Amino acid sequence: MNLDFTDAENAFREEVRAFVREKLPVAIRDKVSRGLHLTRGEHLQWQRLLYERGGWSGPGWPKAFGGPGWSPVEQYIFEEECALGGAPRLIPFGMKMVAPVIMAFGNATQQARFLPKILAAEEWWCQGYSEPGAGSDLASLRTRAVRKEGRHIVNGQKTWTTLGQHADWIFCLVRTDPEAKAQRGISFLLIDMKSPGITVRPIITLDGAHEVNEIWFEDVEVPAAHLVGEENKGWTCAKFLLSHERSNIAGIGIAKRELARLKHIAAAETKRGRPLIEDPLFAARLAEIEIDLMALEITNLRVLSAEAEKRAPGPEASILKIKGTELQQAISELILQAVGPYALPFAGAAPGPAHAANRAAQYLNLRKLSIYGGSNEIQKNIVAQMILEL
Amino acid sequence: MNLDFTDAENAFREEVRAFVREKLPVAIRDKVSRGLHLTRGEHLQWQRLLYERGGWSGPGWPKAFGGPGWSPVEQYIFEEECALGGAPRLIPFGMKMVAPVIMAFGNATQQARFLPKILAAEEWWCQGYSEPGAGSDLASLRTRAVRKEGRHIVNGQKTWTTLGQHADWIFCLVRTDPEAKAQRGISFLLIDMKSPGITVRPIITLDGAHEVNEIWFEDVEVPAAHLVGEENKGWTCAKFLLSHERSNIAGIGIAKRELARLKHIAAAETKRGRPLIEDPLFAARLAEIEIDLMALEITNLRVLSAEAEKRAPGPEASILKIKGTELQQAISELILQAVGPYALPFAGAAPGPAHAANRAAQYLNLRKLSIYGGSNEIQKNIVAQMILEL
Amino acid sequence: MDFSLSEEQRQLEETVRRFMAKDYAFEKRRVIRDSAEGWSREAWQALADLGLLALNVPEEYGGLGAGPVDTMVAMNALGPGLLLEPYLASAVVATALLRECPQHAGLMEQMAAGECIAVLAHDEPGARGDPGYVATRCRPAGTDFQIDGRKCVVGHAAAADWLIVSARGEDGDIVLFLVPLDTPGLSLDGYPTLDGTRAAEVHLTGVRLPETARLDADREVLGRALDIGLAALCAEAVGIMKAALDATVDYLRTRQQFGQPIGRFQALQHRAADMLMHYEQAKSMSTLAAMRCTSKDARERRRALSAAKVTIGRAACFIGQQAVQLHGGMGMSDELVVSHWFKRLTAIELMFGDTDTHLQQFIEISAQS
Amino acid sequence: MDFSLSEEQRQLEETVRRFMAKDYAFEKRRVIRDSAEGWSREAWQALADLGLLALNVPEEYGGLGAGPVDTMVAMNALGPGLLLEPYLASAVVATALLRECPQHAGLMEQMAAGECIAVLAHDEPGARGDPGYVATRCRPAGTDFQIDGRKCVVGHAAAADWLIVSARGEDGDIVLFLVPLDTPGLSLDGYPTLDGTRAAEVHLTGVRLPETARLDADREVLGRALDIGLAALCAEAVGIMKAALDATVDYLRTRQQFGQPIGRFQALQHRAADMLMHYEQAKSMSTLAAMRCTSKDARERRRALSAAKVTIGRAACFIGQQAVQLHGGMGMSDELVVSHWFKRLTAIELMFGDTDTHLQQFIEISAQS
Repeated sequence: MNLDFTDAENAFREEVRAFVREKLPVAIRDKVSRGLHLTRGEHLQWQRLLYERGGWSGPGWPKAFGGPGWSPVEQYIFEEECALGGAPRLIPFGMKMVAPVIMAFGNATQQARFLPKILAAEEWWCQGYSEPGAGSDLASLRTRAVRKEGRHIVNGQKTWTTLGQHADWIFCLVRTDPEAKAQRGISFLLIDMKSPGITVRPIITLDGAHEVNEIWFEDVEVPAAHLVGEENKGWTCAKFLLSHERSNIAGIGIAKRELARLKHIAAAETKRGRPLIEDPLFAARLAEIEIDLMALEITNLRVLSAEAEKRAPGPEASILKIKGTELQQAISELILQAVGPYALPFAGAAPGPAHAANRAAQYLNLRKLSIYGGSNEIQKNIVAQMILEL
Repeated sequence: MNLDFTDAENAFREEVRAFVREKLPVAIRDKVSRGLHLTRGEHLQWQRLLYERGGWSGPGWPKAFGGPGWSPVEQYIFEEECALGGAPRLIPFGMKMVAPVIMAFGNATQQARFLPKILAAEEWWCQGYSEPGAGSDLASLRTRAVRKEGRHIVNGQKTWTTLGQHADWIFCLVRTDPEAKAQRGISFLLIDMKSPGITVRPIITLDGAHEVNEIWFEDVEVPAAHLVGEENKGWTCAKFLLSHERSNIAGIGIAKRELARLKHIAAAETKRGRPLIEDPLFAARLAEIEIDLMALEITNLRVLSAEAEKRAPGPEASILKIKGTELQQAISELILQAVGPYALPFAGAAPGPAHAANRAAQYLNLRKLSIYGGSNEIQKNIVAQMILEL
Repeated sequence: MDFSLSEEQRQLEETVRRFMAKDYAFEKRRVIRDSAEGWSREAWQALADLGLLALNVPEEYGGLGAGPVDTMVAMNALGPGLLLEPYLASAVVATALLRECPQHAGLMEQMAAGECIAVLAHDEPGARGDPGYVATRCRPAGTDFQIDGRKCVVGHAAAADWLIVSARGEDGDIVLFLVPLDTPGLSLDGYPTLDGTRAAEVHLTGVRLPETARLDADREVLGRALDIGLAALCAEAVGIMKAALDATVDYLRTRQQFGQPIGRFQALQHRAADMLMHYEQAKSMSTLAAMRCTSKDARERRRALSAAKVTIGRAACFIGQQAVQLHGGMGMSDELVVSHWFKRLTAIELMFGDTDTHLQQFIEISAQS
Repeated sequence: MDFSLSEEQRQLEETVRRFMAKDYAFEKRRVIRDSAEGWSREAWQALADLGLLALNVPEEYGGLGAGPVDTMVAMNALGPGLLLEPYLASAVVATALLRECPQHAGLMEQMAAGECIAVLAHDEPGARGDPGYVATRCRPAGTDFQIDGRKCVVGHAAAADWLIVSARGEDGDIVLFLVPLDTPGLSLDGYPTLDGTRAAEVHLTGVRLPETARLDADREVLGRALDIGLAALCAEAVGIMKAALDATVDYLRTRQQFGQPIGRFQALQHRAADMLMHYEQAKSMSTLAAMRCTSKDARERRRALSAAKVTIGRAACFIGQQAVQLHGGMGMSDELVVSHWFKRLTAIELMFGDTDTHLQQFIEISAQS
């Protein structure tokens, strides 16, 4: 038993750290540090820099598809160092979601057509899973595709589509057999966002951001070549995807970065003439979070290590999702408290200290963490039923 | 709107306080203050003193049956002052449980036979509700009674019977119609504990106490006269009883007394050379409890006040039960922390300060609060389904 | 002991409720919020016409001379509609201050009529809920006073005709001045706040004021007005919590997943039960705050108010977060009112001293004997 | 990074597990607990025969020279059986102390063989988890030392042949003495503790000891031994928590109410999930504690250990309470082992400094740079 990283892993960490320090554009780092949303161009700029470094834009990708072929621990180190260095989160929809599905279930033509452009950040993908009536309960989705002359004609609506306004492609779960029940009769389609009949409508969230969208499909034609896997067997892809998107789900790197920010703010703010960080009650709340994060980091490494040994990765990721999102939310809440009344100015106003700007919007925005990607309630169901077998 | 008690209520409070101060035997007060279990005789002694004061042993009883005919607010004041004055909790099984059932559903003969002896503390009652297979789910009980020559022959087992070892009588829910489903076919019987065929077996609990029992019935003969209400309609009595036992369920008086004890201990104990009560973290934990108790006291009075105006009392009692038991448990937990390592000595050992003796046993014992009388999980079901109509 | 409302209070509640439902619906509020001023003179006048602005004005000055329970009733009913106008700031806090200063009876009458608005500018950077923290300086300048300093996150400052500015005199005492908004040397730097209202940084640079601008009010009077404001804020929060709870329960009843209403899932039932318990405890403490906020016993008053703010802060956080959580993605949307309730509850937590500040105050007051 | 156990560690785990299952079943433990001594020399000898008492003894003194991970493995497996014998006190803490004092190699060999037991008597009334709090006095008396003081809640004191007593010398330093139990002036006042073990107050009145009784160990050595003990205690707790979690999940699967296993109720499923998450976090921190408890970097070591005790204290409280709660009435019964796990977990929370003490230590250590 050994909790230390190997020399090779430490060297790798240094390599990533140096890369982020040298290559991450200052403007992007600054926006991330202020909790601001990046433009499409900024996201792509960073992904391309990673791509040029040797396929680092696909940290989970095998070498066969142009990725770096990293172990789970290396991927963990990479994502942690990116977060600590102030890099933006990699947009997961292409790289972490649709790509593994195309690798596993797509044919050679699909792999050749789509994968290189995902890795090279030439095409932006978004996700067509949730529907107004099907959130956690994906099996009840109603967007339908009818086969007609070698094409699928798609009608319906997807929602909560993150950054769909930037997307070139969307991968969709659609119902292809209206008679089949629940998970059966669903197919996995790749759809060009420029197809006639697609409408993207912004959803403005409580923080005032345009991060999610409704996507409407009206007689949208999809070539048969863009069906992944077998027709009516899309649930296999869906399940596969759901388990793959969960790597690095705990967000340890981001939590560490935000905890450091919290400490920085609490050292700068004063309460009764002393640094807030020395207030015993505040210090205790902070320490509780810090200790929980220490524990979660080790729990995460334990899961990774089991994964590396090819033992079950699976439902343990739900624990990481619950605890990781709770911690990120708790940190953002304590940041709000640390900032105090200057957390109230909103929508870009920054009359207080620089560290106060945008913190309320960030707190509000992060409420999504316990809702999306399978709500934390659903994750607890998974823990109880899949791990504890209740 | 007025949060103050009326002059008459304040005078009543003084009257109760003076009575407790003068009449409560010192030995009993002392045992209560040390968290020790009283003997049968000590319980009865206090109840008789109350009885002699004018039926105060039945604070919820109407004058027609010899009780004091108090309003809900007066009952609240009475129980609070008894608790604050260090009096033991009145054993509820006769006075608060079976008596209201006999008043509402019993015939005149039953009322004349049983009620006076309950009020005068001449007969001790216990409760035969729970069974090994029927805890929260009372409707699944299996103790059965077969009618034979004007008698019921009872066979089966009851469990968790509090202080059954002291009891002269037990009231039981028994299944009289084995064909009927769930709540139907159940009857409410009064059974003499001296009847042949009854065996009482102690259950020792985690604190080492003998407070609960198993009661076994083997061909126990119960005269037909001891059936309350109609045969097979016992569920009506059961539901009625469950709602009546819930007066003063929040235990505000006890919580206040124990909170005062906690403060006393925390003022006497030291941490790093200062009184523990001045430790900022400990003080915060204590204040959180104290504030929650302030709120619950008002919530309780709001419920009482609605009850007095004949508006719905009902399911709101579940809120009082949950919050009240959580508070009592939280106080006992903080007492344990305040006492520190001297909380470890057990089973009467008291090598540390006097205030440390028996505190661990009390903490352990109070875990029952969230389990019995309808577990707190069941109470939350009631809140969700009966109040929120989910 | 009597928790019932009087007939007048019931009517007041009904009046406010009807006004908010009819004339201040959520879509109308959105239009007002997005307007240049961010509040509506028309709505303000409507509140005046209903007598609501006169509620806290003593009868001798033409008001209704109502008490804190009436204010509680009004704030409770105003809460769910998320009023953007300075009711709390002007009609409660500033009025509570001015009514102790008889020389300003005329101003109060104008305020009651909706003709002018006054707002307290007291908080400063670094105060963090400590009402005694005032770094703004006041010194004699001939027969005038000169004020220099900065007030932060002053709600509704730009809507006000008058600011009531606190400053520290050379003797260390806190003094209050009534300052017209167009006074030379006074400048505002306005911005929106997270709850959709507007606030401003108030800069005072060499502001000259005559002796008559000085209020006949000391730190005690200021403290009492703030306490009345805090009790009213608690009542507003309770009104919002009730609305958020009701909407969430309603959503749980109707939203279907896995073939049944999600309100059938026990974990969500228990969460809703926890929300209700937070709400009931908060309501109890809001009632206590209303009953005690005018108490002459300062220790009892401050203890009750700090306890109330702790309870309400906790409840606001839990109910706000869970209302969003249980609404799922819909709870995150700007389109539904639930996220706006959450934002106002979040703002309330940070106002008048946050939860931990009041927890510590409660500990300190309790330790005094 | 490697979380796997070595082949030897797996064997050690299996050995302990088999011994506890076969020779230390719950009913057997009850008999031992209720015996006059409250522990079993036979079981102790069996542990010696298995080599477990030699685990922490360096190889040069005839031991196995194992490290803290091996101790973690052993404590983990010992935990669920609720061993009544002084394994932690003698075979871990006292051994960790003595192995830094080469002059006592002989004693260690005897301890490894199960022939004698040594126990640290360090805590005093008022210490409250502060390892530096020692009021027991030591002063020169001719060529001897005289010790006066009181040690409190000394676990297994009556079972020991030797006590290792800490005292404060006249120069203010902490010194340690090896004191035979039959030394004149040393008296025990024994009692049972809530976890079923025995402890005693140790009174030292004019105890005279020769220079040779003094250990070549200072406060640092004591601190290191206590840290090794704390890491072992954490591992014991983790073993108990796992057992309590498994038993609870099993009960949820089998206990029927309302026509189905209660484990089908979502609120109970989520509670069990919360228990599992507490357990996983505790296990992670126990691992960290084992890896860091012998670290030479005192700051890193103390920080990791305090964080571990906080995590394990929280988890022990939650899992212990919920194991009882989810067992319903059965959880309250002395007959089932679940209540005994709960009691041991409760005791562990109070030992080696409670949760808040370590939270505060974590804050202080973290603030040092």
